[in-house]
Amino acid sequence: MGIDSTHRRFSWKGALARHSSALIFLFLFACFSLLSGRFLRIGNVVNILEQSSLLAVVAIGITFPIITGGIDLSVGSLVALCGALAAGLVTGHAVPVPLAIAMVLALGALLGGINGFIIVAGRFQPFVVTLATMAITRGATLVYTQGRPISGIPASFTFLGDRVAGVPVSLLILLIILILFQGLLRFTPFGAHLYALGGNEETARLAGISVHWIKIGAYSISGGMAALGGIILTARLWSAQPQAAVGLELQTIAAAVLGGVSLAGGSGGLAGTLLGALLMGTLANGLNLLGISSYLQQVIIGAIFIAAVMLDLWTKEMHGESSQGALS
Amino acid sequence: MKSSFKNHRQGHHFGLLCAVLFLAALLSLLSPQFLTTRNILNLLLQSSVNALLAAGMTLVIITGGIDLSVGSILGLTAVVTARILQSPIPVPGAILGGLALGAGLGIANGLVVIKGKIPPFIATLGMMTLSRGLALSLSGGRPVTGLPREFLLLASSSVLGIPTPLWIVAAVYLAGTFLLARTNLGRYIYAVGNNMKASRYAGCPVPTTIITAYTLSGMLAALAGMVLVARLDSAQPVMGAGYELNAIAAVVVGGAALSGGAGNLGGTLLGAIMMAMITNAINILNISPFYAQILQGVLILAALFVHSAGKSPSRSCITRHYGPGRGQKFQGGEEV
Amino acid sequence: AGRGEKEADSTAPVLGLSVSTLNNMFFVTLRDGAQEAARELGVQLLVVDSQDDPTREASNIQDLLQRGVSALLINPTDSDAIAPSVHRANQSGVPVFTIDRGAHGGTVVSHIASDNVAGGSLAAEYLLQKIGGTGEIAELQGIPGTSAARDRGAGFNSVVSGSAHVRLVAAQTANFNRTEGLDVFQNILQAQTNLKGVFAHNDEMILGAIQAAEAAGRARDMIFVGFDAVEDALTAVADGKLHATVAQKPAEMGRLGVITALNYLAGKPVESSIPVDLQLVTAENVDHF
Amino acid sequence: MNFVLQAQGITKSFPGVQALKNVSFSVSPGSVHALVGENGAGKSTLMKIISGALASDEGTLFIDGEERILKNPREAQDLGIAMIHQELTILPLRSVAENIFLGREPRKAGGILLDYAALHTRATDLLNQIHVSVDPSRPAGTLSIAQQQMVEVAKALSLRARVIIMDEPTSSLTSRETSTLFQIIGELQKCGIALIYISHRLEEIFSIADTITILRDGQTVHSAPTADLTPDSVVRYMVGRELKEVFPQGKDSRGDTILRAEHLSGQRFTDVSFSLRSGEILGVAGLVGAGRSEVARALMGLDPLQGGTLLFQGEQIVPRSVRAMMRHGFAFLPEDRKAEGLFLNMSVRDNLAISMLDRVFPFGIIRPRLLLRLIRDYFHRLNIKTPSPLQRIKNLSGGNQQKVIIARCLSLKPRVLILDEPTRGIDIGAKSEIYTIAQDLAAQGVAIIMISSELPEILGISDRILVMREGKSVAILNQGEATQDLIMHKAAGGTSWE
Ligand SMILES: Nc1ncnc2c1ncn2[C@@H]1O[C@H](COP(=O)(O)OP(=O)(O)OP(=O)(O)O)[C@@H](O)[C@H]1O
Ligand SMILES: Nc1ncnc2c1ncn2[C@@H]1O[C@H](COP(=O)(O)OP(=O)(O)OP(=O)(O)O)[C@@H](O)[C@H]1O
Ligand SMILES: O[C@@H]1[C@H](O)[C@H](O)CO[C@H]1O
Ligand SMILES: [Mg+2]
Ligand SMILES: [Mg+2]
Repeated sequence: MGIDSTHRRFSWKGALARHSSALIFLFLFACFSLLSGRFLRIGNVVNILEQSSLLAVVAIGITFPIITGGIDLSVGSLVALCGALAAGLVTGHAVPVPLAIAMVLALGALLGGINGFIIVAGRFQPFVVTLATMAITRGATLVYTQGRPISGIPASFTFLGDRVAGVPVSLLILLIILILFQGLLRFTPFGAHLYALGGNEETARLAGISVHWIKIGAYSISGGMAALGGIILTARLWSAQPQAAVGLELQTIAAAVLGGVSLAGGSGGLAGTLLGALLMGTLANGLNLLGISSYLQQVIIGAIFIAAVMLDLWTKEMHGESSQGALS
Repeated sequence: MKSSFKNHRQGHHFGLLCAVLFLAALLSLLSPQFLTTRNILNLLLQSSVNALLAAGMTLVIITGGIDLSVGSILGLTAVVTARILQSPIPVPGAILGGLALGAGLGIANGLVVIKGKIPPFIATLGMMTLSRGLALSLSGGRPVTGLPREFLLLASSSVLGIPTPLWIVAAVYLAGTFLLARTNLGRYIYAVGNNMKASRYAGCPVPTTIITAYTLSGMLAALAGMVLVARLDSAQPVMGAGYELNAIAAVVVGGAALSGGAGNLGGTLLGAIMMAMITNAINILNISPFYAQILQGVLILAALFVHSAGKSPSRSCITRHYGPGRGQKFQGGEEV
Repeated sequence: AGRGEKEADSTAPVLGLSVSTLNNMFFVTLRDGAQEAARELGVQLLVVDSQDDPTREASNIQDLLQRGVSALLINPTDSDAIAPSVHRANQSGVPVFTIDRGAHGGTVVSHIASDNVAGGSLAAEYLLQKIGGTGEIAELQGIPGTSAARDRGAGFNSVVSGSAHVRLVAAQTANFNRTEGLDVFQNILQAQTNLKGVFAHNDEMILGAIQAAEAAGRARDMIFVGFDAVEDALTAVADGKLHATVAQKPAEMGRLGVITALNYLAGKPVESSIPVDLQLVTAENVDHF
Repeated sequence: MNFVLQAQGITKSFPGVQALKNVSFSVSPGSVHALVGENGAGKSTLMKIISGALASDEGTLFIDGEERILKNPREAQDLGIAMIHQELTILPLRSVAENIFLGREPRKAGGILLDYAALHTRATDLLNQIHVSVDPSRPAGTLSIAQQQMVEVAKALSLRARVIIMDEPTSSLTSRETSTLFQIIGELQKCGIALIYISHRLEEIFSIADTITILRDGQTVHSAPTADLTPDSVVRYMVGRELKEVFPQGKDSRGDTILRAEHLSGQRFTDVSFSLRSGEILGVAGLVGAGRSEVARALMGLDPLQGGTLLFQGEQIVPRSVRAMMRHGFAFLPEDRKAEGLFLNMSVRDNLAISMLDRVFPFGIIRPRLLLRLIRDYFHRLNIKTPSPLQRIKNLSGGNQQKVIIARCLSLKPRVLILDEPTRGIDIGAKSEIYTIAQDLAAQGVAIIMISSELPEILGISDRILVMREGKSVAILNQGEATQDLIMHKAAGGTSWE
């Protein structure tokens, strides 16, 4: 077969396409550093990392359903429910902290798995199913807490929201999660099959991949990471709030998309999602340091968000065309 | 009016209608107050804002898109309309101004989606944040009050014993149904939602169709905002926060598929009414409000099961990228 | 060089104010009061908005600390959730003052607030007295889970439950929101035909409720009591539509916050609890507001 | 005789359609068994059942004489049955190697981790085995269709399949690529692998098949060794009647030149020149990737023209948009019916009417009665078989779907009609109807550009033939002088395909 591979291993356009969010990130970073003397300090950078870590953990989770071509709107509510349950277990029932954490993580994964199960069993739209479970989970949180915050969390729990030797524990958790799931995506059959499923579900099915289990797995991971987010949040706030993380689902989706994860499924990765979360954290932090009014902040964030995604798609397109051109 | 989609979807309507009637019967058994003219009118009135938003949302969803910005557009147009109303400009001018702003924001959404080639979910998510920020900036976070009496008639008057907002809803739904069933644009809306690429190849005016859908959605959000302002005699910058999800829920309960190409307004109206019935029931029966969201979620899931018979949805609108080949996967070496 | 640089070269103290939400008139007024005082006294006041989200609040406060504020004025989203942020401020040696809602943890120099529980009781007492100590009443609750809703509800209910002849027949949430106040009360009216009065956790909701009652032609048979004394509510009291609202004086709170903080920074002694008196605004005294 | 695979009494129905009725079928090792039949005869359905992708309602499968119930494709694969589906199942963003071993990737560390090194070497080995030199780490989406087809073959081989099912593998390949595929089929046969081969191209069937089974309306109507059959008899079995002439002989109806393209260039083509007369059928031949579709797309305003001039009735025009070109009197039948032509969930009526709405209802308001009347006319003219105009088009057979889209083109009352692979995946009966339609249109003065990869049809129907190679027009041949060999010679030029 004559048309051979003039496949290029590296191209600037390609690199740009893969990392356009990194460029935006660097650009913002430079702007803020110039505009505020307090931005580019170790302390502040650690702050940004700490502030973004909750969003990043949940966003890493939600990346999995998005790679399958789905979505999970229930994560915000799950953060609240799991945060409340963790708090309830360690205070009301005096369950040992590690056990409570394990139980809540398992429950989050289970609830996420139920999302996945409903989606595959009914062949329903993930958007709609998780819209419903988002409401149900929030309601369940209110019922469980009776609308009251749960406080009195022991120090053995709150240290998860603290810093150890100046390093935020949540950041360490984030790193561990990142490495773990990056490994899962890149080096295991599950990861390969997840991408296959997102690329073309029918193909994956015909190749004998059990697409249902993979989907359920993806939603379990999303649920589990939401639970972890809830734990981190409760530790950070020393209490669980029934109205915690309202709207977090949209922020996490935004983070993933900013990081170049395609809502069409089949592409994107955790590094991108992390970058997206950091981008959002940096933006909020920088605008705060500049003393921009919160109203204006929303206008700016909305505009930058659209512009960044446009840039990402455009660079990707350039990249796409160049790879096609390489053939002819 | 025979049309293909009606043909295929009558069953859904019937099921939905039965569900509404069943719920109504159940509620009137539980509370004698439910089945009174006054309560029914109230219930319809309470569903009117959501019904208006959901009407626009239905059009957008049929094209295969989604509009997360309706709640914020509602808030922004409410603030702006109220500001105009405070000025010497006459009431009709203010109403037109508000509708024009809603339409303008809708056009912006449509342009970003079709020209910027950004998935609708993302484009309208950005617009949602942006216009809420504008609403807050313009109002300084304060309610805008002291509106002319004539404007308030929009909500407080009634014609033939039926409140004006209900007439507005009726007019919008009749016009919308006509648009979908009996106009070229209606065909194009379904066509674009069914197969975007084929629509281009068949010479449908794809950009116009999509932009029109978002424009109508924005205008209806503005209209809903005005009804709300007239009802409350004030405009608040946070008005409509979170309404987008209610509107989407109404559309979904009404049987439209988020994958696009299917759905109609009759179902959406029933969906909006059903959502309002839940709140109504909770209030009347004095059930703990904590359960409201749970019931709504269960309603959506139940609707899914009801509508699922014989359907196999695949990808939803949120996963869709508009525009020739951009962001899409290529298959067989050619972009698909 | 942007605004960020200014604070560095001036020696005047910089104050940070974290507001629970600027989407609500009440807190906007609180901020305005604080800003006014800051302007008068010639100090810089940096304002951040938590948008009712404790997570964002924690980050915002971190950012304020990063900007090197000399003192923190916090209007918490929640008294429990704010504790770690107060603690962190304590660690960095920045004095903390809480406004409107307290902190259940950390060290606070002074707390400037009116007592929401007391306010709830105040409202209940007025309502019971107006309906003659007997009959059915309703309660419109704030956003479930917020401290204002909890405290006002607690104060209100403690009085109501102590009265044998008054029955609370409906308690529903309308999320501090006027639209929902209208819709929810419309529905309550439908179910409850003998209502003699209603208390709402804020004015927005009571104004919606009045509209519902007027539309149903039952406004005359009922006593309405709100909370906050926002402008619209004061007008309604003056017009005789609203019978009473509990005045919280948010602008005063903001102003006192700034003054107290500056006093403290200047080494003057300050009280650990600075009450901002609550007052019942009725037709008799509305002119004074 | 020993059979590696036997199917007995297979019955399958879909809602409203009985796709298979009591079909039996057997394959012996090392043989090529062809399966033919009209569109919708049930070929793909039968193969999906055999390969575990669908469950049958009734019937039994024997593999190596043992009765088996296949629950999913995986079980079939484990028993040595692999299928290359009609719609290719390549994952464009994944590498060639990953595509080949999808679902069965080599693992290490006790099955927990993927073994990329082994994946790569094993993929290379397989590709070498079938003489394909592509980099296995390359994203499969960047391959040509032909190469992707080879990846599918490699995938089947990687299963150590003993039965490989190919469902219309050549429908998007040109003759060169097809012969490469046949060579490979020959090699597979030598290794004792059985092939089940589905195609609408009878000349292919007769050149490679040992046995032919003919399905009609979900039933086996005949099965015999190839030697006992002739193309005519196969067609007779397929359609259940005598088909006289596949290519109707039209009269020369050519009029004045209506369209002249001079040195056109655009995306993936340069320097394309040709002229077209009204009433003429201009065939366009070339290898896949020669840029024929791109020229068509540019003519319709779907892609920008980057250079050259286009004269329509002597006046220069620039194709800016499909709608503008339609107003000029151009109509276009796209090559990918499902992706570019059909609104699957809409009615036959709406699929047909979509392009004429603006012309028939200039005020934008539809008059349903009038619309229905207009449509019935096309049903009649093109012999479209549908239970009702309100039937969803996805329930029609491929041939009838294609005719609906042709009707859509005709509804534009075109002066220039561009057909891109109008008969792809369509059975012989429907094909011949489409040829007749094209001839009739030409007789009425419509100028037709017909792109096709099937040389017999190009030769049979064209007045002149434009040959393209690597994005350039290389020759224009008159009907008398053109032969398959000549066209292939021009189309392939010096490029080597080995
Ligand atoms: N999933 C399905 N649902 C409903 N009907 C189906 C389905 N798949 C196939 N059919 C119907 O079953 C019949 C047989 O289809 P099949 O695809 O097997 O035909 P085929 O012989 O492969 O045709 P072609 O040559 O066009 O590929 C057709 O009438 C088709 O419409
Ligand atoms: N840069 C490229 N990237 C991917 N595929 C390409 C590229 N260039 C050519 N191809 C191949 O060419 C085919 C389509 O090319 P084109 O449409 O120009 O050919 P054609 O002559 O119209 O062929 P057809 O017979 O399919 O109509 C694709 O299927 C693809 O395999
Ligand atoms: O005190 C405030 C106001 O009453 C406001 O209306 C709602 O939130 C409370 O905390
Ligand atoms: Mg087939
Ligand atoms: Mg082509």
